[in-house]
Amino acid sequence: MSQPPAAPAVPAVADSAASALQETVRRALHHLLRNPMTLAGLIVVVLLVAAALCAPWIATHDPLRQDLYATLQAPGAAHWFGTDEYGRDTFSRLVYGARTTLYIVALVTVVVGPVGLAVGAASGYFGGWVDTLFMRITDIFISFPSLVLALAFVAALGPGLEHAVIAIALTAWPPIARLARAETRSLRKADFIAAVQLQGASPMRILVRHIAPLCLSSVLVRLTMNMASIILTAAGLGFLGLGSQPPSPEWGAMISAGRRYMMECWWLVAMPGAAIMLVSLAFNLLGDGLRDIFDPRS
Amino acid sequence: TTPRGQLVIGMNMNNLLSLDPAGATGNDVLGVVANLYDYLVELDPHDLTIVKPALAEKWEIAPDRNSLTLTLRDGVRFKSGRLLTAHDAAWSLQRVLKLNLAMASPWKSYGFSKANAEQLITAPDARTLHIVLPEPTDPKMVLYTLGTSVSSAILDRDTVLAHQKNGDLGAAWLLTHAAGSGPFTLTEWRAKDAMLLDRYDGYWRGPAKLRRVVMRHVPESLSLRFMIDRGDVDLAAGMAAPDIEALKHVGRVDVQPVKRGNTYYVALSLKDAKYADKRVRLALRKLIDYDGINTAIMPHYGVPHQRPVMSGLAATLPDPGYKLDVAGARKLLAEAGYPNGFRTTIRVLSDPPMINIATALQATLAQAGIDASILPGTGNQVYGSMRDRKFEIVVGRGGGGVEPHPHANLRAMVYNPDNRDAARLTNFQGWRTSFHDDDINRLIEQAVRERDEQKQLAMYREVQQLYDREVGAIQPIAQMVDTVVLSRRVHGYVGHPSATTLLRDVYKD
Amino acid sequence: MDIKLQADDLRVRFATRDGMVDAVRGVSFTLGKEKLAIVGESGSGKSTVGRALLKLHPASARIEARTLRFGDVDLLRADEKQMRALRGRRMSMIMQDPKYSLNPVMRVGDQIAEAVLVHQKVSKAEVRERVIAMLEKVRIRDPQRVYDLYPHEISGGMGQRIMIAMMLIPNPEVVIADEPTSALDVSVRSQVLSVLDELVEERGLGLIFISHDLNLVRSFCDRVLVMYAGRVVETIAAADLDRAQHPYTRGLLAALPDIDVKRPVLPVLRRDPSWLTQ
Amino acid sequence: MITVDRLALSFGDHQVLHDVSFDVKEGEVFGLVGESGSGKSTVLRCLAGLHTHWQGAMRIDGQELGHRIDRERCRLMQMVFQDPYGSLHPRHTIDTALSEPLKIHGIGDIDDRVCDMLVKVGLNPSFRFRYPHQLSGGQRQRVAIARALILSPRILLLDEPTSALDVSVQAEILNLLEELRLREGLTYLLVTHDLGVVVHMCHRLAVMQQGRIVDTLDSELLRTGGASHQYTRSLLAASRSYQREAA
Amino acid sequence: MSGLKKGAGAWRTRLLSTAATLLGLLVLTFFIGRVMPIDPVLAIVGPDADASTYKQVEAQLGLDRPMLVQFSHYLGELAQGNLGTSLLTGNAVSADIARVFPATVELATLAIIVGTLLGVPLGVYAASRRGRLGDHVVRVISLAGHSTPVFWFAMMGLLVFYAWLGWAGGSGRIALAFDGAIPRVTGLLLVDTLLSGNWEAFASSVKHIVLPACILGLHSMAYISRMTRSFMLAQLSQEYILAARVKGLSEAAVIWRHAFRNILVQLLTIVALAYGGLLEGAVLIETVFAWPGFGQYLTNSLLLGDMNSVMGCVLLVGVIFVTLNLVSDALYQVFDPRMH
Ligand SMILES: Nc1ncnc2c1ncn2[C@@H]1O[C@H](COP(=O)(O)OP(=O)(O)OP(=O)(O)O)[C@@H](O)[C@H]1O
Ligand SMILES: Nc1ncnc2c1ncn2[C@@H]1O[C@H](COP(=O)(O)OP(=O)(O)OP(=O)(O)O)[C@@H](O)[C@H]1O
Ligand SMILES: [Mg+2]
Ligand SMILES: [Mg+2]
Repeated sequence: MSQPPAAPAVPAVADSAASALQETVRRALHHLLRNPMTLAGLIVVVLLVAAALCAPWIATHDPLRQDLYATLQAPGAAHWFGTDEYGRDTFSRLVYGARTTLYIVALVTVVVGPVGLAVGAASGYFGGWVDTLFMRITDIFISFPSLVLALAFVAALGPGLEHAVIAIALTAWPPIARLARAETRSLRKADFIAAVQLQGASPMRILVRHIAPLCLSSVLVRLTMNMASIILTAAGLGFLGLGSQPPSPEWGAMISAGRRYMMECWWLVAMPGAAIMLVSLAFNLLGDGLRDIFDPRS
Repeated sequence: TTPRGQLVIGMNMNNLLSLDPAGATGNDVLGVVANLYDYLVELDPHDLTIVKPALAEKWEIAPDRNSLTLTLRDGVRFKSGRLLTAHDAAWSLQRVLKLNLAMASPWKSYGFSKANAEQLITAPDARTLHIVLPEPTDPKMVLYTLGTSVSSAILDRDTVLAHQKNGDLGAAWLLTHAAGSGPFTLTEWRAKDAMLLDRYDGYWRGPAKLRRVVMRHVPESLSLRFMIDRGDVDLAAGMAAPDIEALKHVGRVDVQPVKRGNTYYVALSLKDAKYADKRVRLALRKLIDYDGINTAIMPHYGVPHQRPVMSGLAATLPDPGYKLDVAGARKLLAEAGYPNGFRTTIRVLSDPPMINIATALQATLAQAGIDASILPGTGNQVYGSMRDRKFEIVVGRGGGGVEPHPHANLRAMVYNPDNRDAARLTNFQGWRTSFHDDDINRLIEQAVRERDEQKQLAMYREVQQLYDREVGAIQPIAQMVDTVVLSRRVHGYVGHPSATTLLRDVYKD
Repeated sequence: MDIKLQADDLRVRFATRDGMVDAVRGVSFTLGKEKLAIVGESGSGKSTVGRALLKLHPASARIEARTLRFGDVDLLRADEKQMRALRGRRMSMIMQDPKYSLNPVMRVGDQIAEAVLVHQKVSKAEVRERVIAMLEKVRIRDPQRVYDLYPHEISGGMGQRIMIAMMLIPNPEVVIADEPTSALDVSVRSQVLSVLDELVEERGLGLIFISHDLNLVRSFCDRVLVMYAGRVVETIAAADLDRAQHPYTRGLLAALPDIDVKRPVLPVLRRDPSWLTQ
Repeated sequence: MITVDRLALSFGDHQVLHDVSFDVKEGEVFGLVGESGSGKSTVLRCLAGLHTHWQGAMRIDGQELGHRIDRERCRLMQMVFQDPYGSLHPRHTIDTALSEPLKIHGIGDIDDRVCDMLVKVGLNPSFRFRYPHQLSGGQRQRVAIARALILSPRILLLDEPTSALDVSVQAEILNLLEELRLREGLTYLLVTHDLGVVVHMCHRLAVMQQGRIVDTLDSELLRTGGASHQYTRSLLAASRSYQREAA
Repeated sequence: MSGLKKGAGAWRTRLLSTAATLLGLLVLTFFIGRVMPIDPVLAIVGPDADASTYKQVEAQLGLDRPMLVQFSHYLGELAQGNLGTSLLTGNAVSADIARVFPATVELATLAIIVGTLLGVPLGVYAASRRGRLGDHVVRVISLAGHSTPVFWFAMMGLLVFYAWLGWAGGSGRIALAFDGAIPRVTGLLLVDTLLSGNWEAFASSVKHIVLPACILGLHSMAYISRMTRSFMLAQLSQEYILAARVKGLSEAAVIWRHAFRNILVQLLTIVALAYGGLLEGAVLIETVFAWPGFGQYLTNSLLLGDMNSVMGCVLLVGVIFVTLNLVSDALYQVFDPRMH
């Protein structure tokens, strides 16, 4: 039995504010079930979160515990993924590294999302000199060699993961701002924006309550897709000695330290490398999926 | 594979900045300058205390030990074709002091200055160089400096002055050019890319065996390893330990370690109230896993060593045998009022092995409850903070040691004649760490003036014991080893502990 | 009357996020040399029928029918290659909005020429000549100039005429026009319609005219299929529309505000669930 | 009630409105017809305050209108847009859409007012927490009308409120508008290109062509064939039905 | 007439805003240089210098003067086309950049060609098979390419193609034997070796550039194919695609002649920006392959606090991006009839 198409195309829903949310969740779930790739992405991300939360129970060793007399051991029963140059257990470090990775992801999202959104939306909505000014600033940040900015920032604030991530964020917001601006410019002309203007809403209110939520989905999608390169940039800064500080088990730093041994001890690079790849793959797949969920056109 | 007459050297050339003998810092430049210029004397690479004639045929220390007279050999010509005279030599040394750049510092430590340079360093005739010492010191030291320091290279005065700009004594030009009499000429230098040295056929010792020396910038150790493995590079310097280790088992290449006078150390700042307490310093001394670090990290970078004076000198005491002793350290910390440890920071260069030592140290500190965070940085940042006396712990490398004399180490690492901030004795690690002990200072000053060798030896030994007892701010862990990997086609390469490795006798199959 | 197109019990289903949607549920009709209108409210499946005939549906669509013939071709069995040979050449479709249906970065003349070149090997000069002749036929002034214009440089009415030229130049036997005038002004609308009308007259092709404008259909077409919820509820000669039997058709007619009659309140369509099944 | 006097507007070099003038009496439905691009919507947008760079004068009850939207104007005059799919925020529930104006103007008693309004436009209050995509086009247009009316304005500007809708739904909306007008004593300014709708709804109308008003007449005249202006007659002819000779 | 005037006005605004962007860049860089705790004086005098040497060098470099004085001095020099000298190497910054930049240009150009030639067809293919196996395969490949650390690729490439197979040249731009033998004309070794007519040298430089360029290219391929895919998807859902199908066009013609032509300009913009990114320097690749390029130069200068060099580099990058922006606008003007 199928619904006739012309009959009022309103699915039967229980009528309450909560059910509106329920409906969104239901649609997302539905989409997930039909898209194994998105589902796979989600599973990996969930696993990542789980690993981060339950690290102490999953890890087989203390990730910081050194044993300078048992360094660079190949994977085996005692150390599933071998040990590093300090004799630390790679598997446990990988598990704890999930926390760092998640932290990077969260921090960048928290910084880049709002900044990019605010600059882009304001620029697109007000136009005129606000737009000119903001876009010039964005241009400056875009044409600034990202490494210079990151290096300078890390150099100014001192090395450390937070600073590296903030530095990355500083170089990551301009594309987001441009995206938000483009989106806002097309929304600005929309009738529903004209309608709230006619109701006397202040520009601030329109930006925050009407425009930002609509840009949010594409911004989020874009952010998810950028996650891979953000994790890798963090690794790249680690490569230059500017990322996370030892002994923190950050995957990128693990790779960059492990690369010195990679010819003899493949696991030192392969394991965190695979982890980064898996997670960024997952974020990308999830991002693709989110785009499909959020974008009614597809 | 590389051509026969050429020696191809792969190395990280990031630290090769200035070639000016008056201002060039760093180890890498020593190897270049030694082959572009001549020195008055040379130190035997097998036994540094043996001083051998070079531009100077002979030398004489005045009986009152207050002056040196060197007699220069005749017929040496610069690449410009000019004859090298004692006037060039005197001018070269005066120039260093007049410019007062980085390399003036050994000379200033002997009491020379911009103002007295012309009176004290003189060339009475074309073949005689007369150096009067402004303060009593051990003239041997000065001789060593003449044989090792970049600042002692002899320049072609006229050529340099021809390139002078705004009275800079050719400083700008010499950054990237050379005007000497050494076995090789600088043909091309592309910073951080490649440097070509070509044989100087008019070299007074006879032309070098190699037609050309090519240095190539290969910053990544693994790439260098592949290159030497394939024979595209004859000699690789500054490789990472794992790659050297791997190459040890390759038939075509040899691994040649050269001990240097520098040490890897852990330095504490006594400005910090915690480390002003001797017990805490002692606790930290017990919290270094000397054996573990030397087994797991140091191979190819250094050999175990725990004294402020470099090993191999007559004055050096045997290692005191410090060991990791967490329980002992905890007890000391408790006594000092830190039963639960404290928080601190470790500043360190982000390169191996320094960062590795710091990481290992961090782990052992944690065992005693000390929560240390590591702040990696460039040399500039790490040593900059040290110069400003703004640090808690630094893991670093240094300590004089170019001249094979205990004084060189002690001056750099221990001596601190004025501990006030305003003194800004930034060239002394003693001042940087705010470690100040009158007895030690006095002994160091006396020792270098002492004429009796046995007495001098005894004094230097006493300094080391005092330093041990007073728990000095700097705790050496290992003495630096510079390991080069070279192809078996290369013969006659003798790595110099003072980094002034000479290539004139090197040849290839 | 020779039958060009025959559909019997045509059904189209879409697989969507929310399960299967029946868009067309058993539509049967034949088309000869005539102007057949399909009318009905939005979402009743008019366009879906049109596209099904050309098999232009997305992968998510399932088309079933007892018969679906186009002349001698069994459309149900035709593979993509056969369909390509058919499309444009023998059966073609005029789309609703010229603004979106023309490739924005191609000269309109070239787009028309392409329709010829897909099916025939003709020299460039000859194609151009034919295109210009066709443009003249759809009453475009100065066709030489218009040939080289880009879609954004022409007005909506012109665009729609170009669309018509493009779809008629290979001389198809059947043309499906999906709301060809709804994006146009009333004044331009009649011009476009008359061009279409003339061509149908002249070439004797079968036209399926999809629209929701009953007034228009009444005067323009010969026969009307009235669709409701994916089914044909009534088939009627256009002239007899006023005498329509089905309450849905009548309701639609009644709800139309009329220029000539002023009514205080417009009668509103009351949907009867039984329409879905009858 | 509404007086528009020599209204002119340009976008860049392109002048869109030329000296547009007309009056609308209280309680009247005034139609604005014309072909696409003739400037009908632009006139409405100027009145509403969505364009600010117009010249000329506009008065409501003799009161001069400023160039910017202010609170007072919002409560006096509201607008309903052509496309019901674009005029509701896709992520806001009906409830959010309807209560927002009340919140902005600091009017209390939100729940009751929203429910009353829904009933007034013929929607079941159970629709309150639905999202626009869960509504049909006709239902959305009802919501849009409800939103326009919730601040109790005296004037509604209607920009082709039914042209995106089916005939059957159009009838419902037109009936609703008429009913509301009578009940609340509203004044309408209605833009459309469907002369049928004009005749059905309007008392008087103005015909626009290329940014100018070319004819103003009683809608009765239109029905009875009394339109005299050439352009008006051609519009009328084109919209009656298709005649081959007409083209 | 008025169109012309308007055009000139638009250009003036453009130039002004470009200049503003560049000035902003300089101000920011200058400020960063000052707040950065990297001391160029220290880099020059070394770790063991005493205070008097330090003070003297600081004064010589003018670093003891107020910041505003320093900056206006820099601008003054810049106005005369002088980028200053690198504090550390003593070379003119412009000469340094002229030396390192061509190396990067060469690498980046080859890389972007590889990336585009692979990425665009893959992206188009994926879009045309949306949701099917081919799409997923391309997506996973490109994502994997994007999420693998580039230095890992580089090292593995060196190991396999240089150390084991010997197909590729090792580090550097050319075999050492040719060092100094090729007269420098353009700085692009591929061109210079050709000009010199030395075929062996040319072969050697090709051998050296292929591997790093391919690895960089693979990396940008990932990005380009993703963007191509999404642009194509947007086009393929347009009505005019349906119209093209109605005409009976083959799928290939629909995709390439219709959809692809519509994404061309967007794609060029993306490729141009990716190219700009590559020109900005692929530090990691340059380090692994000892490629004496711009990225390494910039990084080193920065780490040593050599702000004259850094400013010069930043200015160059700024100019590149501004130019790319202008070029991509111009591309729209040329290729998109709607912009005429
Ligand atoms: N690709 C598709 N996927 C899912 N459902 C579809 C698709 N295309 C059409 N439909 C559904 O099929 C039904 C009929 O759509 P169709 O476009 O044929 O209607 P229509 O009569 O042409 O309406 P309109 O007058 O609005 O053009 C609608 O309910 C629509 O939602
Ligand atoms: N924001 C704007 N910028 C530039 N031109 C505009 C703008 N808004 C409208 N126009 C132009 O003004 C003219 C009148 O537009 P308007 O929307 O008022 O026409 P309309 O009569 O409502 O047409 P339709 O029936 O198509 O809605 C058109 O030529 C349009 O292109
Ligand atoms: Mg349709
Ligand atoms: Mg309008």
